Amino acid sequence: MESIVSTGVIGVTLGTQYALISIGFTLIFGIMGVVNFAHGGFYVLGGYFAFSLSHSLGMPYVPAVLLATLATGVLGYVIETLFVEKYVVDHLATMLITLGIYQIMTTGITMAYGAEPVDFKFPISGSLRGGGYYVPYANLIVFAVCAAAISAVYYLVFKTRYGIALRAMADDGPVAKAQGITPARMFPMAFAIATALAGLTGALVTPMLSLEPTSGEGVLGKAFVIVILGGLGSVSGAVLAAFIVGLVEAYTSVYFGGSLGALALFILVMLILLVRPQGLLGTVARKA
Amino acid sequence: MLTIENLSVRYGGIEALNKVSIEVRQGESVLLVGSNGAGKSSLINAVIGLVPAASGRIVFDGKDLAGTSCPVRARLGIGYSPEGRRVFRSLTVTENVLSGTLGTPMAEAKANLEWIQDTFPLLRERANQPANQLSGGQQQIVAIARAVSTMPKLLLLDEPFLGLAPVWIGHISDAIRELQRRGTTILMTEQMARPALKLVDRAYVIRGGEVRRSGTVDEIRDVALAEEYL
Amino acid sequence: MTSNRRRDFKLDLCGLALLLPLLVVPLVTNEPFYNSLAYQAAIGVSAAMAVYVMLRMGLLSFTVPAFMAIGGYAAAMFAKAGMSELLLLMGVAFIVPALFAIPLGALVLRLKGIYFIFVTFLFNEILQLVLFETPTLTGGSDGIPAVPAATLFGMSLGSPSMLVVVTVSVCIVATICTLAVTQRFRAEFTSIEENETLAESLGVAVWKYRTIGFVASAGVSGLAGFALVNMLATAHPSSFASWSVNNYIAYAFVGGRGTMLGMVVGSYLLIFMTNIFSSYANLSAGLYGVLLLVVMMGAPNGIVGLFLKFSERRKTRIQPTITPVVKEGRA
Amino acid sequence: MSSVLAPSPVATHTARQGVQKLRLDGVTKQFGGLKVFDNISFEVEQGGVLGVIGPNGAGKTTLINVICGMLAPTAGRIYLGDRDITAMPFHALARLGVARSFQQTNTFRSVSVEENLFRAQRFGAVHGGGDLGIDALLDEFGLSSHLDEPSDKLPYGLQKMLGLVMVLSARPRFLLLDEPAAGLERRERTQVDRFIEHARTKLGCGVLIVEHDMDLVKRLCPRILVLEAGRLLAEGPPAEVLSRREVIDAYLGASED
Amino acid sequence: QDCEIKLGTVGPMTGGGASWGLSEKAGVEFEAAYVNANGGVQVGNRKCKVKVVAVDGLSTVAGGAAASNYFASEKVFAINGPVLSTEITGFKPVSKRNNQVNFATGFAKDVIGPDFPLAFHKIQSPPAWGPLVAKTAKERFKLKSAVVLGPNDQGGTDAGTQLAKIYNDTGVKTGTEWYQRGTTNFGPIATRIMNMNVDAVDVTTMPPGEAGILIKQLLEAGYPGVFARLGAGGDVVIKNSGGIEKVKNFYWFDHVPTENPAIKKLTADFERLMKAPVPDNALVFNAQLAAETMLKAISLAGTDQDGEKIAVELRKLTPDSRYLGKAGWRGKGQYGINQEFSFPVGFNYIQDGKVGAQVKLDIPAE
Ligand SMILES: Nc1ncnc2c1ncn2[C@@H]1O[C@H](COP(=O)(O)OP(=O)(O)OP(=O)(O)O)[C@@H](O)[C@H]1O
Ligand SMILES: Nc1ncnc2c1ncn2[C@@H]1O[C@H](COP(=O)(O)OP(=O)(O)OP(=O)(O)O)[C@@H](O)[C@H]1O
Ligand SMILES: [Mg+2]
Ligand SMILES: [Mg+2]
Repeated sequence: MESIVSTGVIGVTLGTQYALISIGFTLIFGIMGVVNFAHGGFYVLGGYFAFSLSHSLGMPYVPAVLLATLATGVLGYVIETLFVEKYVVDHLATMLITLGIYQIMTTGITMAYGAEPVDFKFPISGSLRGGGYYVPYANLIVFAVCAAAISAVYYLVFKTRYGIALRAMADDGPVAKAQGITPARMFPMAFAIATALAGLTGALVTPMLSLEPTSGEGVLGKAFVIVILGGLGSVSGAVLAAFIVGLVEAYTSVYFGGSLGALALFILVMLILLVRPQGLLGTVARKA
Repeated sequence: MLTIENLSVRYGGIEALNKVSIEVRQGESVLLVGSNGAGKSSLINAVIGLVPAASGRIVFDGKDLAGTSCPVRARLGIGYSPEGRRVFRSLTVTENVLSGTLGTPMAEAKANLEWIQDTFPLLRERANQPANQLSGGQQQIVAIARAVSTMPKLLLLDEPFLGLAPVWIGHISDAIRELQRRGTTILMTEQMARPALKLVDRAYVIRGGEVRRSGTVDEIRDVALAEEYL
Repeated sequence: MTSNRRRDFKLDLCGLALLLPLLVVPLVTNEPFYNSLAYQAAIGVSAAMAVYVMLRMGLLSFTVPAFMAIGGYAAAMFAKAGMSELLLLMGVAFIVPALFAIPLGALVLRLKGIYFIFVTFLFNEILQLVLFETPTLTGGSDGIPAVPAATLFGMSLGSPSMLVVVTVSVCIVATICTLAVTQRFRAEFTSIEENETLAESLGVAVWKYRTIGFVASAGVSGLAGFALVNMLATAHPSSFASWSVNNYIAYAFVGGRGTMLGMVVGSYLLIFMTNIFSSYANLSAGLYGVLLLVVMMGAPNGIVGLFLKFSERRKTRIQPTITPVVKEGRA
Repeated sequence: MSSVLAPSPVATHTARQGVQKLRLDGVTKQFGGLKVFDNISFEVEQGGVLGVIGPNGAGKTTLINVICGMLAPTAGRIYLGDRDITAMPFHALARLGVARSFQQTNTFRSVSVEENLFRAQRFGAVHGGGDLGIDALLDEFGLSSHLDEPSDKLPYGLQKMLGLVMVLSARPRFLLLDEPAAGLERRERTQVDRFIEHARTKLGCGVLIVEHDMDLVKRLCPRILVLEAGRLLAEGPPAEVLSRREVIDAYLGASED
Repeated sequence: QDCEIKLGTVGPMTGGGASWGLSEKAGVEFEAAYVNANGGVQVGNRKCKVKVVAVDGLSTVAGGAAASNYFASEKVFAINGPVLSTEITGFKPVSKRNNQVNFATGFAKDVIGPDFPLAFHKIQSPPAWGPLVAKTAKERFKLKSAVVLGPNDQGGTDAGTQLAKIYNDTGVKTGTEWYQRGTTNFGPIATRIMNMNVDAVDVTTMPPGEAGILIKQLLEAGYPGVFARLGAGGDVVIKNSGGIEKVKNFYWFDHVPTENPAIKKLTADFERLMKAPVPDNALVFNAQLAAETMLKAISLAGTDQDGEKIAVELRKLTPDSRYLGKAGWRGKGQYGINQEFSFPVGFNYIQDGKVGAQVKLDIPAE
């Protein structure tokens, strides 16, 4: 019984981290139709930015995280403008372009920081304990940030005219332009928001986990799974799916072990998709 | 309000418009008639800037539009309802209507939305449905509503009656009249010349990329009839 | 962009013809590096062909490594059991994954676009885990070592140069299969890609052709997997890692996704460059990334696509400047 | 006018199998909470033409979608002759002879007219025997001179006519036409008349036609249904139906002249 | 100076295992720099400069095979590496054909063997030192049970099963636990281990980053027992798990006695010559030992262009490092061939938050 509850707590923790990384990924996909293979790279980069700022330059952790978030956002903006913007309509070409960018990023990070994990610590340690359960304070903080970030993104994308314009641009570029929407700023901005989210996740989560050049790969894999399960491009779907995946992963790993647990998770996701091919909160388009 | 001088539009080797000159005065409504492929849509698209002009001048509100991009033209006060609806499929009905209002103050956008929803109650009923799920005719209303959401000075309507039931043609005509009363200048094309001619002051007949005739509605009606556009 | 049926067919044949030099490599040189390049290219081309079959229907399938594994492991088990006749092994490597593809296809072929990509990607991950979890059957994480080389009418084909010849031959067979399927069903495949609803309304049983393509792609993947296993004498899970599909897709895209020639050109270029880059040690991934970026930005339709664009431009001097809005669907 | 109702004896397969009916029996379609239409029943005969009109969003396209198998009805059955074809797959129905056209232009856009026709023929080649008279139609509609052009570069009217001609390749027994004349100019609309006439008399097709052009409906349809807010508002000969008060209110509107 | 000899190095230089490949490369490059700074290698009657050719083994079987062929094209016949079991699997048969002698790393069960006479091993796998180390640990920490954790691929399971067997043979009841490589959060696995109630958790085959996360999360969960890493990289793991303040009971093993003054000297030489800090991954030292020995064999063979000849000289010579002194060859009993270094190894521990002195364990030659 005790282990059922504490496993649930772990599942929620996982879900929070997954949600944070996945909404950025689904945002880029939902708005631009681009599968951003470099998303994991921005996560890692956010971690290294925060690490450099706080450990090498001695900045306090909170401003370091904020600056790292900003920096990954700016970098995302620049990368979008330089490499992605022109090819945005070609979903397949952008896949390869972002894959190339990811490999360049990883190589750059390895050259700058080495292949070994760096010594990056979360400033607050300890756990909230009681009745046999525990939640590390760090997780509570991540949870709060996650909730705030998700709300902010949701508000921006679905409740503001800016978000409407973004999505309109994605739907039908020329007509959107004819409505007075300026494309040159829209997509880079969307990309920047998403990469900033990845950077924020990295800056927050890597000190709790581990920070090395390839940390982003597993994260990207999880984002894949979550985003399909939730319904491509659906922010609320991604959040829902993140918690489902987190919980399923927690329970299966605890009861079957990591390897079989992963298998169980994947099979479950496949099964859900067979029943709901459009994902949990995805919509189907009308054919005629 | 809108002066087009010697406008030519080319697609690769195909000449869609050849030295067309058209004048639309402040507060006036003008119809372009002509058979399929005559170049009507090309003209409308050249005005909003979706296709480049090969040569010629487009002057809107005293400003030469050469070199201005499509969004800039829209923000100068040109509203556009494209041929074939082209609503934003994944956006809801209301979002479609609001999509072009980024440059308008929120209060004004809200007021316009109110007016639009009063005019087309359907838009209120279906406010939160994805536009993609609407029927063809319903989508046409959304497209027109989207074009007028900023209360543009000049409204470009490319075949607004396409696929509409007679009763809806009536509704849209009423709405256009209301816009005219509010001082909106209108340039439209329509295959169904009969209801369209009721709305406009003047018309141009376009054929093979050239203006063949122009004049008041009464002058054109006979020509159009003779040439079987009605 | 008019009806390119004939031109595409010619380009497909060019692709096939471009494989023949590979066959000659092991016969004219003992240089291990060239032989190594030749067999890597042959395996790469086979895998890219499996991607190509699905691309013809507008689907990007990430199942290639999984079906390569199924084909490769199946052949390895037969060879281990003493049945190492080349033609038999090729048959096994084609048919076993094809059989797996039928039920899987029934499940995943309803999906489209990025969904299809992700779900097929998941299938790779699942298969990897299944390999790890079934050590008695598949050797688990160690794989199946010391797989005997294929034989032809009892003669061993295990010498270094014969291994390459076999690999290239398997690749040629895979390519011919691909050509046969994509030519035979060209009209159906491209119609499904372009306008599935219309195709269906004209009587095309879309699921049937999707399944045909998927099964063929699985079989071709299986051949690629067999070529790899036979060449390395090992069926090993790491040879079929999920992310390796990125390479095959890169081959297809960099070469040009529209034609089989593109598959061959892309595989040749990227495999050659990977070998060169790997001697830059820690920079290799970054250099590969730069290459991908440069090619995809300079030629979004791949090298063959770029080449076609130039040759077309020479023919018709005037090009449309912009894709206008008019004439989309009047919904 | 009365001759229109008479089934045509010309087409060979019709002669073989006798005149069939396409019959809807209490068909209902619902999307979530939205009931598009409720408990609709009617039938069309081979060789006959039935017009379906109704305000925008009345459910006309959805009706066609349900009959042709693209959508499954929520309730009710659909019969082709004696055969229950409810929710049979779309493509299978096309091969059985229930074919549809689309409200928007619908061709394989980037390929030539010829390739489009080739594909339609290839996909539909089930009921052999007998010339479909497609070449004559192509000449008549002016498509013959455009065979090498990519279909999306054709003028709109030609695209629409091409879409219609392609539907004939499978030798359908029933044609479901969704606004075939929308966006066509007056001259081109007579081609739609010709097309329907051809399908009806030469191939013995039964035709269900959805249109907003009342002139065309009056010309072609001896019998029409008016669909409104999910129910059958009226049914009968156009002249009579169109003069009913409720139809004028719901569909024609006051501005009709 | 017109003479140049080539030394290859292959391993995972990119991707998750990059730290292994890159530290091996660093060791070889250091040795080359050291020798070159001292005039070069005597080959026949000439002094030759050493040139290092590094190839990314891409962590795959195919990458290992391709690397061997690349070396052949570059006329490299003496090679350090590969590192990962997968790379070794692909490399071995091809290098045999290409007449290349190599010093592999890795714990693969068949890393060397009579069928592959040109393959040497520069570290020792668990059966060599395991019983000794496990016994020492068992006595010091009073262990009754343990679990060995690793990724579910060959790199993890090969060594993991060997280790678990050794623990069991020593009388410590030990199971294995595999997870999927690329797991980013070990929260659930930590809970699972908590439920097992074991005295020690051995993370030998986990990459340092992942091992760090697991230990952190086990500590958060309140795990009271001992951690172990019977393989290279103990220091890195401790650093990643929060340092000695956090990790109070830990024992680990190094492939060289890192606290030994000889290795301190090596470190100093490295940093002086390479103008860079020595990599965290201790494999760099073993790579140096292998490179040094390999160059000696090349000198004796009088050529760097014949793997067979170099191998003959390697078997004849007694491994003798300018840092660690003399050692011998071993492996006959374990692999059927005496081609594994027998340099000493180090056992380290932290007990109740106090770092114990490193124990140098001598591995007997055969
Ligand atoms: N994207 C394009 N590429 C090439 N030619 C085009 C393109 N768009 C239009 N055309 C051609 O330009 C000419 C004018 O087309 P346009 O759409 O302006 O005519 P229209 O008068 O609006 O006709 P419709 O009544 O069908 O809407 C036609 O011959 C058409 O085929
Ligand atoms: N996939 C769907 N999901 C939800 N609602 C739908 C869907 N398809 C159609 N509808 C709704 O069903 C109703 C009928 O649509 P339909 O397209 O059949 O109308 P129609 O009679 O063809 O109209 P029009 O003449 O404008 O084309 C509309 O209100 C539409 O919004
Ligand atoms: Mg037009
Ligand atoms: Mg409709």
